[in-house]
Amino acid sequence: MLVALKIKRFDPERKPAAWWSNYKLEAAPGDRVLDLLVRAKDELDGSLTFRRSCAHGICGSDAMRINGTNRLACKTLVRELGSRITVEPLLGMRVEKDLVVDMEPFLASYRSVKPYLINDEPLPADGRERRQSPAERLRFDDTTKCILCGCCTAACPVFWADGEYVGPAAIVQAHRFLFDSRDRGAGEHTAALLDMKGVWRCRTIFQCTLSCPREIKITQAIAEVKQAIVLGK
Amino acid sequence: MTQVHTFDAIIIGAGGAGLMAALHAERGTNVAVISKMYPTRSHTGTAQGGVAAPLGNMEEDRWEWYMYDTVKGGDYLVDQDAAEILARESVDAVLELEHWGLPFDRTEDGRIEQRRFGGHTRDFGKSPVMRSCKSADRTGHMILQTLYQNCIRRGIRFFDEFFVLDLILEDGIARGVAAVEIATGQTHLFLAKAVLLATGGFGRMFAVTSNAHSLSGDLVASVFRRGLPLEDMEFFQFHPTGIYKMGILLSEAARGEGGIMINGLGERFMERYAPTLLDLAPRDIISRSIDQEIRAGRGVDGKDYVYLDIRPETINRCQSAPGGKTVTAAQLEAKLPDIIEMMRVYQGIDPMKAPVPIQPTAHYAMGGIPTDCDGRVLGGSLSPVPGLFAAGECACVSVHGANRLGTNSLVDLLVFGRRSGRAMAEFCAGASPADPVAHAAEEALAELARLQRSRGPERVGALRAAMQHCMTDKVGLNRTAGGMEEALSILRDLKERYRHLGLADAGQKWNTEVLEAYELGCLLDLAEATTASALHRTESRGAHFREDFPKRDDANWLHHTLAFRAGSSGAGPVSEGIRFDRRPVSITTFQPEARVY
Amino acid sequence: MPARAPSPAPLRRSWLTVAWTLMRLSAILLVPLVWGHVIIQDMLVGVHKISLDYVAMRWASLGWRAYDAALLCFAFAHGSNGLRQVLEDYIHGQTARRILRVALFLFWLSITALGAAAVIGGVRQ
Amino acid sequence: MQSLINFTYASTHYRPREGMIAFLLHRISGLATLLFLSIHIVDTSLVYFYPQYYNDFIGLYRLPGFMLAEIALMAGVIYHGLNGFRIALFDLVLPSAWTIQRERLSVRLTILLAAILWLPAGIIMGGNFIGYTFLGWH
Ligand SMILES: Cc1cc2nc3c(=O)[nH]c(=O)nc-3n(C[C@H](O)[C@H](O)[C@H](O)COP(=O)(O)OP(=O)(O)OC[C@H]3O[C@@H](n4cnc5c(N)ncnc54)[C@H](O)[C@@H]3O)c2cc1C
Ligand code: HEM
Ligand code: SF4
Ligand code: F3S
Ligand code: FES
Repeated sequence: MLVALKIKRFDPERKPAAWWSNYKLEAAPGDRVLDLLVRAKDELDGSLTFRRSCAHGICGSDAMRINGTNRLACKTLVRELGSRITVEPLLGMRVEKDLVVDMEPFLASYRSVKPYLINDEPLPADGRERRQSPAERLRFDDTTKCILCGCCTAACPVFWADGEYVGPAAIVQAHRFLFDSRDRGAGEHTAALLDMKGVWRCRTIFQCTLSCPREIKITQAIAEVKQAIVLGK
Repeated sequence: MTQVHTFDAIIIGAGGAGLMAALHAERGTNVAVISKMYPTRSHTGTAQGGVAAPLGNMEEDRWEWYMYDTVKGGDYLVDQDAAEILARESVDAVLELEHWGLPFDRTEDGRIEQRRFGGHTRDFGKSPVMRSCKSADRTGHMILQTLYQNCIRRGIRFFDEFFVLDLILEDGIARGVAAVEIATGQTHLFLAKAVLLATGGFGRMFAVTSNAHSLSGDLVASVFRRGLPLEDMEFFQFHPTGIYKMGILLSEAARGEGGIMINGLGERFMERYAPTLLDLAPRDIISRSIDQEIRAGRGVDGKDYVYLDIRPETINRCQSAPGGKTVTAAQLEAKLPDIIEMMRVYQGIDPMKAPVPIQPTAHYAMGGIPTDCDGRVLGGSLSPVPGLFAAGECACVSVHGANRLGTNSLVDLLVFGRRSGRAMAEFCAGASPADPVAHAAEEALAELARLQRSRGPERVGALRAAMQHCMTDKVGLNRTAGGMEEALSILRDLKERYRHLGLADAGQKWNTEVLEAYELGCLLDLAEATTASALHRTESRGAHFREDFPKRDDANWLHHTLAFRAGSSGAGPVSEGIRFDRRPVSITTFQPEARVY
Repeated sequence: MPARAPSPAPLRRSWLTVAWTLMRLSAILLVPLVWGHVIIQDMLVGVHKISLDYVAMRWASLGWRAYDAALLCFAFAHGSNGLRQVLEDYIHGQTARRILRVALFLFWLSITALGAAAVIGGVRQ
Repeated sequence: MQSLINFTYASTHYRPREGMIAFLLHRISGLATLLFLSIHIVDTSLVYFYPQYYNDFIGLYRLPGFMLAEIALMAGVIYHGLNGFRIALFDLVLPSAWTIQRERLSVRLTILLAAILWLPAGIIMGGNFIGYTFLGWH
């Protein structure tokens, strides 16, 4: 089938304002949007710029807005979209070039929740693993799946209005550690969530959950974090 | 103006190997990690199955058994001193990850849960053993995340989205690397006492591969171009069950749960090739069988794929589920959630209702930069290159020999990443501070500038596609002298055409086109090294199968291949031919035997 | 399994935590209060029957006064804090927000004072 | 202001789904109610401060435009209350209800229920509006 691919372009070295590129490509229904982008770059315009790596939805490089919603280009097939495909960069993040946005603030928010296991107690004397029951492990399973793609944060209207908001991805990471039975750093993970950048800014708008390519129950995780803070866990 | 940075140690690559090394080198060493992608985008994150360690949490297990499996799995081309280290230290490495927070699956009593995996046995091959530690089918993701999290905790310095072009070697001593900051196009020199290469695989030289777009072996090519040898490049693993055309991996677990493969005639063709183990035969054997079916015109609709069938009714009819049990769709969905999702997303097929088209997919480079057991890179005379280290898939220790076992790559990253990190720190402690280097990396920077200005008729995409198809067709599963000679001449022709590339992007910022061109140059060199090494080895062993020499030949070939680029160094691909040397295999415990399963 | 040691850095709360919680607790209370009010005034009574006398009659009962006092406290505080949330989505910066909060507080205080005076003082005739 | 522009641009360039619609309606209805409530408190306070003006002021509410606005406000109060109750319930007691299926269902139900509840109010108030404005009721 013939696909009309419309891509929002931006290159400060060439023009101060964004413009649109329109390409017509012969595509199979099973092609990924990423395949089309790669072909457009290979065959039509070498200057088309986007991030990509794994090509099967696990590295989180190619988050972008496809037909109006945030998706991974490599996990979105032509057959889901039909013959008109519009690709734009994520919202709320500074566009560096074409589909590439500045992820640094996003990652700074991620780092602000101290996304690592905090437990300075002595390790088990036999040097073996810290014990954790299957139920305790299951408690935070969902939020371990995050690949830091940014789809969720860039879909959140609160984040659009205020880029200081840490965003759902960072809260998902806080959840990952807050509910790990081995973790002792609840206060440290949540310290960055208490002020105006933090978790209370979430208005449960739910766009994050709908855009997560890993199908993480983000709003639910955020609600659990809020509840943990309110109840002192 | 090129910016200059000085560190004690620099690590190129933020995958499992690089991050593990960073965490172990860090104490007392001023270290920086440079990566062309954000660390969490590294390909380690895609690993599914698990990481082996004889923890014995489920049943008795011993490191000796594990070592034996690794040696036999590698068709006896494994260095047994290294395999012993791998088997012994895997336990510590896995427990260390647990202590750092890795969310392993758990047993009822709270220990790390383990499962069976292809080729891992108890008591030297008697029966399967549960050795693979895992976190559902997201083990690699968890490893990568956990390591990066701990790097954040320790405040390790990262240079993300810096593309390293070339190694700086002066008088045979590693002095640093040259890199481009992708966002700005600014060039940087990183000078250091010690340099660790951990840049992962280079499967993108093939048309159908499970490897990421970014796996182009840039630094492996750089080492090669600097006149250093590459080891065992002919051994490239093809995983039997890749999604048709896309190459996306469908883990062995699908067959472990009873899935079978059928050809275009509806036959369960593995009955022909491996009557006992059938669909659970080793990867190299199955991949080759699929290829033979396709060549015989028995692919589905005469095309180049066969079916993987995990429909419950098929499994039950063939009684192929473990223990001859019957299974239901719900059970399969619970056991293989991610794989089933991938089939649904990428093929639009419900695997509970229809079989799924599959095709072998280029998966893992057993060969690479030769190192000793502490990650020290070995030069031409097999003596270490001062200051140069390598670990992970880009290195060849060699613990995988001619064929890697499932789960063993992750162990390799952890164990040898750790050891090389420590060795680097030790080296730095004894070395004098990095001095400024004269004329550093001029060649690489000039090559990049040349590419950026090139306005010839050739397209990066077209050349890349030609190389990939040439490699898959002629240097894939079945190799012949004729085919490989043809491949060499195609590759040399492509290298010639590479001199006449034309690029559209003249900008400095985020110019991925010029970087892709540079990557292509690297892949062309590695493709040639792979092809020439494969042509050189006139036997069949593990993943390397030659129709014209179908038998293993221990008398002549029980040694590693070392390939050198003949002639001068340089930063672009050139056609100057390749010369060979050999490295003996370390055999300490297990004498080579016929490899039967 | 080893006993759990106390967390080294205990979970803390902030005034935003309190605001968030009160928003929700007041919400549950407001459903009967607000709905009751509008059902009676707008549907059963209707604006055309409301006059000074009507108010005087209604506030003759202490129960209705209490009801309206509760409505005033909860609904207006809830709404004012809601307005703060909305505005703070678009107004950033430490100082701007501080000014905004003071202004909103004064707004809340003065209107509430007016309302309180009326509910307590009743209809002056 | 830049942030409001950003927000407006983004909101109009991203495909809205249930949650976004629920949120926007909630925000608008909340602000509208607050506006009304502020005026309403002020006018009620007249009974204490300037009782003589109260009846005149209340007259404003009987203007046709005001009556129509009040019918709309009624919809807002009903919706805001229902949706607010839903949010409070999920947040405080049922975080596990924040799933895609339940969000979609509960938002739709909320809007539907708000419409159903508003219907009688609309009829009564609409009747009053027509009666007092056009039919000369007193
Ligand atoms: C689909 C799939 C499933 C797998 N499953 C398993 C499994 O279950 N068990 C198992 O043991 N193994 C598995 N493997 C193999 C294993 O995952 C890889 O071999 C391993 O992760 C490689 O890790 P690494 O650290 O060497 O490199 P990678 O993780 O690939 O990282 C490479 C790093 O180098 C950087 N880099 C590369 N080039 C440059 C450059 N020029 N400049 C700067 N930085 C650069 C990249 O940015 C990246 O950070 C699987 C592989 C695949 C593809
Ligand atoms: C009828 C009962 C009511 C309920 C159940 C209710 C519930 C809620 C809830 C739960 C919120 C918080 C939303 C969030 O933080 O995401 C909220 C916000 C708000 N409420 Fe109410 N409320 C009610 C009545 C009112 C009234 C009477 C007013 C006006 C005075 C009002 C004005 C607001 C405002 C302005 C917001 C902020 C909206 C936003 O942040 O977008 N509410 N309401
Ligand atoms: S929570 Fe989901 S959408 Fe958000 S960053 Fe993680 S994977 Fe991406
Ligand atoms: S979209 Fe935003 S407001 Fe909350 S539920 Fe998601 S973070
Ligand atoms: S390329 Fe890795 S997620 Fe799309």
